[in-house]
Amino acid sequence: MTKAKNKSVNISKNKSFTVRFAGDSGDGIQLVGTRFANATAVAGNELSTLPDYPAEIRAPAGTLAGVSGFQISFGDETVKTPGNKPGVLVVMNPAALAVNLKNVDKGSIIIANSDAFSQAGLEKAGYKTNPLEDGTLSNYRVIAVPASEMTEAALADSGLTKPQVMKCKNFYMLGILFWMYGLETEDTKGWIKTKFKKVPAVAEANLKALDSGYAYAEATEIFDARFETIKSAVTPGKYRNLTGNEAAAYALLTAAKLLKKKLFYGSYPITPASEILQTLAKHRATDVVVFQAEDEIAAMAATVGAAFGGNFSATGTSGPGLSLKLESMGLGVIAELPMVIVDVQRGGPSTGLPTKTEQSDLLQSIYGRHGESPLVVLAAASPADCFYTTLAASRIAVKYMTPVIVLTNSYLANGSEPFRIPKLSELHKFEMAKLPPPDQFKPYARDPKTMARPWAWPGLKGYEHRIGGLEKAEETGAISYDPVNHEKLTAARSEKMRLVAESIAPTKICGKDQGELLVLGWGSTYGAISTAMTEAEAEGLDVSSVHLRHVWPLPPDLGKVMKRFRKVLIPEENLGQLRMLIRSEYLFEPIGLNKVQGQPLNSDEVLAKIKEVLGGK
Amino acid sequence: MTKAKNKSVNISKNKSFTVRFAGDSGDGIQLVGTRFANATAVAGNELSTLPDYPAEIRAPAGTLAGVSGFQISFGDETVKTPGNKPGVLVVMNPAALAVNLKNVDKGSIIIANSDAFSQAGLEKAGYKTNPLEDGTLSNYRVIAVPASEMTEAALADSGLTKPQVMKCKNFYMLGILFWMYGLETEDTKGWIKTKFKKVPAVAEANLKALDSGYAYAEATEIFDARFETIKSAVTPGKYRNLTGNEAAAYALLTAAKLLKKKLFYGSYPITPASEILQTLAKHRATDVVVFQAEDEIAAMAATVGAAFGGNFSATGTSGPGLSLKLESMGLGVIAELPMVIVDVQRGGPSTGLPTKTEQSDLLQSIYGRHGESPLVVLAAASPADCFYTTLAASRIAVKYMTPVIVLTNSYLANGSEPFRIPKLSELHKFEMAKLPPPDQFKPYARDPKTMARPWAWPGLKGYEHRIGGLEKAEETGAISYDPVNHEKLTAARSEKMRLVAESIAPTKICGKDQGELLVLGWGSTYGAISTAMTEAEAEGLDVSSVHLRHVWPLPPDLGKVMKRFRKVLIPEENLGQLRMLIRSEYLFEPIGLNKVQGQPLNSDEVLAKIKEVLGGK
Amino acid sequence: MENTKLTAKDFSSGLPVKWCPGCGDFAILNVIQKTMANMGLPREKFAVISGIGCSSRFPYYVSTYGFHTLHGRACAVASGVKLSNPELSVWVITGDGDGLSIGGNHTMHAIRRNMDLKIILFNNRIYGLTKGQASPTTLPGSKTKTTPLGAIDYPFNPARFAVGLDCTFVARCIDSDIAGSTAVMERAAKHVGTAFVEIYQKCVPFTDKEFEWLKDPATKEDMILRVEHGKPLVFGKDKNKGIAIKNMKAEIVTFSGAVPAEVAVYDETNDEMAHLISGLKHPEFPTPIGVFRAVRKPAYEELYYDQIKHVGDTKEHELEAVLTGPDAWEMK
Amino acid sequence: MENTKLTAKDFSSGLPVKWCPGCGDFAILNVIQKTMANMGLPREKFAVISGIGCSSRFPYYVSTYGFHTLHGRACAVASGVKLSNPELSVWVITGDGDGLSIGGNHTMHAIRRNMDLKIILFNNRIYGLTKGQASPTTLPGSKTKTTPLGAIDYPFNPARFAVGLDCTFVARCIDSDIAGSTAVMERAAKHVGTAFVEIYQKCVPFTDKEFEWLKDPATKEDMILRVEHGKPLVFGKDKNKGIAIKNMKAEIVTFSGAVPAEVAVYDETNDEMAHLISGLKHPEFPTPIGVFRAVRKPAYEELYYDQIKHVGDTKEHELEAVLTGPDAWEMK
Ligand SMILES: Cc1ncc(C[n+]2csc(CCOP(=O)(O)OP(=O)(O)O)c2C)c(N)n1
Ligand SMILES: Cc1ncc(C[n+]2csc(CCOP(=O)(O)OP(=O)(O)O)c2C)c(N)n1
Ligand code: SF4
Ligand code: SF4
Ligand SMILES: [Mg+2]
Ligand SMILES: [Mg+2]
Repeated sequence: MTKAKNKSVNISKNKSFTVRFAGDSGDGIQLVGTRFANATAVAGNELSTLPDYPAEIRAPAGTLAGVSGFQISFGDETVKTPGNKPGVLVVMNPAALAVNLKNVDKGSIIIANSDAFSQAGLEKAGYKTNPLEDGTLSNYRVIAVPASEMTEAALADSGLTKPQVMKCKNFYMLGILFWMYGLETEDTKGWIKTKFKKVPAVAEANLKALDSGYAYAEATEIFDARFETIKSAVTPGKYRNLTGNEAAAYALLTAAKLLKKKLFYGSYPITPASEILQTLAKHRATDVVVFQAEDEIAAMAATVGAAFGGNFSATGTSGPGLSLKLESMGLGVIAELPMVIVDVQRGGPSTGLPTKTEQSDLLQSIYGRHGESPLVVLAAASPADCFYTTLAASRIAVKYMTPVIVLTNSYLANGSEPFRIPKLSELHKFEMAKLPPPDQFKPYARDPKTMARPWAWPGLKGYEHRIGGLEKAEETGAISYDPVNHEKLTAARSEKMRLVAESIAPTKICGKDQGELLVLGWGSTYGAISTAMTEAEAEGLDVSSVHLRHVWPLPPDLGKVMKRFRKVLIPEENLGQLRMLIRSEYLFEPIGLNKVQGQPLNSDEVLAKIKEVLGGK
Repeated sequence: MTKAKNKSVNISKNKSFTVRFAGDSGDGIQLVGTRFANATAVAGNELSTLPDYPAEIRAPAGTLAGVSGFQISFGDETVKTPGNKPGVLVVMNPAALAVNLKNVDKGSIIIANSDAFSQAGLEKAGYKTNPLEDGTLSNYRVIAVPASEMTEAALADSGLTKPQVMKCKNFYMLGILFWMYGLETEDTKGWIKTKFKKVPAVAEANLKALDSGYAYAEATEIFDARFETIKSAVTPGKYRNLTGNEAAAYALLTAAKLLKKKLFYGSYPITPASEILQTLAKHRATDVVVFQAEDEIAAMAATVGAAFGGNFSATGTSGPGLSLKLESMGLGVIAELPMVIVDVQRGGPSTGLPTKTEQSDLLQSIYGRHGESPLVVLAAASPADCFYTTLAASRIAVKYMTPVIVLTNSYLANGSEPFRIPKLSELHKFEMAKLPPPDQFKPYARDPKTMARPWAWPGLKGYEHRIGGLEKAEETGAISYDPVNHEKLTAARSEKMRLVAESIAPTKICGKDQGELLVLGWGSTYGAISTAMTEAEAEGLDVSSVHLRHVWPLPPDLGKVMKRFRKVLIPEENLGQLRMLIRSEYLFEPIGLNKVQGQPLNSDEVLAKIKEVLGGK
Repeated sequence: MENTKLTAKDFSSGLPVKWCPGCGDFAILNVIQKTMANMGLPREKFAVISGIGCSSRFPYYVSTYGFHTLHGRACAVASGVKLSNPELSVWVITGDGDGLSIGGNHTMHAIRRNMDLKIILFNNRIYGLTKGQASPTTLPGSKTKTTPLGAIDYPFNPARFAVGLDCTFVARCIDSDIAGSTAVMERAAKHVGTAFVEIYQKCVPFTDKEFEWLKDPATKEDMILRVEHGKPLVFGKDKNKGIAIKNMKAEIVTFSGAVPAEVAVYDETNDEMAHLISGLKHPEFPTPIGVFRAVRKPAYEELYYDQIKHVGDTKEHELEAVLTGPDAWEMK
Repeated sequence: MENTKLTAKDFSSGLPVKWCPGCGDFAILNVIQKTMANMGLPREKFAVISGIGCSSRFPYYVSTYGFHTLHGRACAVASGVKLSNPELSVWVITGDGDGLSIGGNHTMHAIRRNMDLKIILFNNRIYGLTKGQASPTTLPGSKTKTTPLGAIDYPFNPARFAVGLDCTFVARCIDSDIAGSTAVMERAAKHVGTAFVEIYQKCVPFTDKEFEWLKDPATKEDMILRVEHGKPLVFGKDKNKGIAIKNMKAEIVTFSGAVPAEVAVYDETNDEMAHLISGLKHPEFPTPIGVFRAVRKPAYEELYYDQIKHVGDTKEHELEAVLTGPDAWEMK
């Protein structure tokens, strides 16, 4: 690690740090955020990131609507979320300060590009006077850096135009941050060289900006603080940073490979799920078919078609798209074909808050189809867990011959964390019912252990058969209007769910396995709950937690586990959807912590609620 | 009433009778069934009917697949269902016998057109020998009528062709039935004359066939039994027979008239909801706009558009269509516009059993939309109640500015019962929030008593405003990404549901208001439950019942009511959807009686379950 | 693929066929079974995908793979089948309601992509299965259950609709004209890319008389224009009438003897001619049948697999490289 | 309806307009506001209905009634608005994705019915709002977020699509050509029935260069064919090129001096001409703009209300008669 040598600074050691970069959407915030994240990871930190894009594609430069943010928390293994409030806020312009200040505690550090605090810039942000100078920030440690000017100076001989030069100031700022956290610049330099291979002058300029920022921090008196994290002991191996959407996409690729089948992914773009489609589009191959359909109905119907066609098949969407897919998904249910549906939840109802996060499609996933139309619903807990949850969903889909919904949300989809890259050989093989010989083949003869019907696809000689959306006769799958048969088939579809439930691993309790309070979470609240749990444990509070991947059907031992606690608290980003299921399944009233703000629950809120519940016992 | 005069017969008096007509779909079964129903009604009976169409449009004549049925139960006020098993089965051919025999108790009467029991006819029905003669029916009272031959004889001089003559044999049979039940033929004769006005020869022939059948029964020895019902005391007034689909259609016409608004009905044909569209299509007017859209999505979207346009607006569909409508319905929820969605449930999942009945869209109606997207769900109890439930839904939609779903099903939709025709002046007026003057108008300012926002439609000067599917700011309805605002609006939409719940009339208990067992029903099981209750009461069983029209939100006093009973039994035609809601809302486990056969629950099944539950206490 | 030659019977599933006696669907079933037998492909290489409607019951009667999907979704499901399993011969069976009302979007996008599907649209101008409501091909004025005073919607002309979308193969035929529909079906079967075939189909209970005038031996030759590539557009019992195109408009010319030069010679590769001809309507004009348009353009799945053939199948190490990405690091 | 004359400004809602600087939508907004002002209708008689997309933000900026509905559903919602409230002037604002991909079915059925809607389709050949995925008008080979190796889909040509559906008014214009788009919009505004207007629209971050060649003063006159009813199809900086139609195909003829007779005179009432012209494509041909088709045919809502005008509004006693039906009886 590069060490500061030429001046004396205070080194603060801490288990974790939270930094937020903010600036205009044109300022390259996501880019430097990602590079910073990478550097902290390479230095051996756990980390969690969250980008925060403006809702408009290109809001006017310098306005509040145009502010883009990137937050990262890094440090030891207790880091599970991007952090609540940043200890360091980096702002590239006044609007970024105006938008983010309310989320920064007094006493924190604010690093500002002071050159951007011009009259015009201040006005766009709604400031009458300059907050860097008028006392607004007197309770903060403000570090004003004339980053534009310094970058310009550093790149005087670069031969670049002024706008090109100005685009480099984000790397100047990044250099400062690298110095502050004692991070290596090597990897990022390599990255810059590859990225701008075709325009060497730009590569050169960015490298210089980075070095200049680093040198500036090292040289200047105003930086009196450096930070070092206490590293955690991590499983050795190769790691990368991964967003939830990338993780879901890679899991589908991996599932198909493990199953030795072609992957079919049919989808229609929608925020915040489009990146799954876009990621897979990059990896198209003769065995990776990626189809942008005309709408979500076609995407789902084609996914059903591809499953019938014998591919490992999947689709992805967000709320409005999930609504549209329900009818065709129901065809998947009655046809009993394997497929995975990834729903990246966003703020609802209707178009709602397309870029914001929520957990409000749970009940729709379970009950949204007409008729008795059961399927399996899993939820991912963290960006990297989107990989393992989607993989688990794929295994269930194929083993039980059923559609499986994977719930993530925009918080997980856009957030990132380190992911240990598995070797395919480490991952166990898929289970799939064997096809009997053609003369014994019956389309709806079930394996009693899974209730799965055999999967025979066009092209296989001797297995020609016809299926459809009308109720089908036992075994043969022929159309049947028989009343008792309908009852049997309805029961068979629901028995399949029971068998999936039976196969769920015993519920893992974090903390003591009995006591005063159990925090029961699902999906994206994992990070906030874990962090809160660590703090609660440190304070000696009598609280344990369970986090559900299997949200439907629920794990069969969950009832017993919950009974061992006097109270159960369910934090959710909706009005209480899991709570409703728990009430209905276990006939008691859990306590709810519900936030419906399009924002993730944070660990402070969870901890405060834990204390409130325990205090009030 | 025409009395039998020329021979001595046994007159059986009874509180109610159940008769089933069955024959080939070409035999005019539905027609004579309807005429018979009308005659029983005119004679002052309560009644309930259910047609049973073959699934194929025109299955080959004489085959099992081609059998059409029509069942009617009539008598005193205890008649609430078309009856479980018919006491008299009328069969026009062997296939009709083969299909229906299993549903007839030994000792019942079977009236058969013996002429149809030819070698060819028997073969098509799968009979090797003639069941009228081979002892198969030895435990039944069989009355073999050579109806074809007799009709032919009666119409020898009619000048009609043989096929035309054969088409009259249903009226011959009807004549026999009229005699048996001592019914007047006058009304039906009038009906025949109007119906066949353009072909007097056919009218004449049908009249003659009817009279001949009547005379035959009166004259022949084989008819030794006549039946008389014990009439109930009914509310005086004008009555008609009404199917559930007609009732829903008429309710929408009535609602618009009471509201003094144009009715817009946008729909797409689907079994078993098409008749609502078809009925309204007959009554189009400059203030009744009926729009057959290109699909269910367009139908729902146009319905939302027409509500925005200021019409009283509605749509209707069945399960697969409801799945498709969910996204646009969500727009109705966030736009807070009034509209009614009639869902005529059928057997699911997917295409399922399109002509069969079920109650399995309840949870979809409540939870099927993405995000937190609440609306009101009502369920109709009987064919005529489809009128009052749809009217109630319309009132709520307008008063609270919200979409309301009305659940019926194919059993109610196709079944009929007498309906006392209201004068419009008897029906109370609609409540609707007043529009403030333009300068005080804010699109999302709410009436605190209902949380309704004001309804201002294009054309109104000074109220120009813009709304949409993105989350909206309090009061102004402008786009808002503000977190706290989102939470407030989410709460407001859910508060609206609470206010609807508050307005629900106190729950009516049938029977004692506390005791051992409460039967809790909703929707189409009303008839079966009522009939079972009457019988249970007669047997002195300790059981009461409550029937819900408001299935979401639930009546606020329901919990208290249920607490007064030791056990609660919920009969449903699904796997336990209301039961799930009750568990979740009231934290106890009701007993379920669930039938998922595409067939209505019948009163015997309910009664047996009541006894089982009470016996096992 | 060298099997013993299959016959139409080999393509029957043996299930009792449940259409109304006299329904036009029977004849079409026979023609398609025969066409399939003549394709030289074994049964397992066919997938017959339908929506919902009377016509959509079709797959149950064919002994290949079959999928009776959802109302309107046949083309979308079939696109998934074809892309996932491109060696199959994929047939879409749909109705005027299924394919043009609720399913219009999928039909039009399948055509736009030139997805290699044979889309066979049974046009009986009515919703048969749901018992007689108006469809988007119901003619103005027709009384149906939903149009008691007569339909007011302008109807689609399915073949012209497909031509307007630049479909690479468009044809029209009549259920009862076995020779004509066999010829069309044989060509559709061989076409690579979207083949769209509209079949005028009799529906006994609801549109019994709809196409009678095209079937009545006394009048039909004056009512029908048989379109053939490279042949002049001649019709009439006495082959004495022809279609001339003047100022981009069709005109009927009557002649005796040799066909005059002004009678247009049909060119199935000419978009505008296909558009004009497919638009000819009774009663001003005879009703054209035959192949209206046939051009070869790479099909969607050809373009798809072609674009990535250099990538081939994903090897394990390639997938591992993808998972690793450019930015991984080692932790010890 | 005799108000004091309104101006474009009266049709601005005053809300800050949130498109990217340089977005083509700004110019279109101005043109439409001006067109509305010129219609002589008060603001409350307008309803502007959009789907979802950048373009669909449009209604917020217009001071009339407005409804920003769902992705793809604008035409369907608008059909409900128009039928329920037929005196309104109803404008549909949609994008190439909104109106032709997910919303294709509603667009095509609105056109089929000749519903009196002004459908303004902003064609930027990309999904703008969701940040750059391929749309059904994206040209083959274009690299977008979902087509990293270049698009393989054949694109729709929106104007030709509408012509193919026999839309009664079809036009194309270019965002930056204020005079041209104003002229088109004024005519669309007056049209009764479906008016379909395709606007080539610049999208700064994603398809910045897409229509540059039609805007570059140096080249544009050679690239654009301005179509005008009754005028010969002449183009080129020097007005020395024309379109001739031979054998139902277009050909470019170059001339000097007077326009030769072989150059076709445009007839906006001729279906086939509209079809041919709307199909002309760069680079073989200049890109046509202007009004391609304009014919008058009763609009859906005209037919609807006309068919039932003899019924009028339902009187109370009429409704009571309906409730009673032919078969009622009295009980005492
Ligand atoms: C989502 C949905 N909407 C409506 C229906 C009802 N439905 C079934 S078939 C059909 C129309 C059939 O007409 P067409 O496609 O012309 O086929 P045909 O029966 O005439 O062959 C309709 C409306 C359905 N099954 N699913
Ligand atoms: C049901 C649904 N699917 C997908 C989306 C996401 N989405 C919003 S706008 C859009 C495409 C916009 O493209 P276009 O219609 O061309 O409009 P533009 O932004 O280019 O003006 C998409 C896919 C959505 N909002 N709803
Ligand atoms: S209703 Fe019409 S289309 Fe359907 S089976 Fe009968 S004849 Fe054929
Ligand atoms: S992304 Fe494109 S279409 Fe959207 S506002 Fe920006 S320039 Fe306009
Ligand atoms: Mg049809
Ligand atoms: Mg676009």
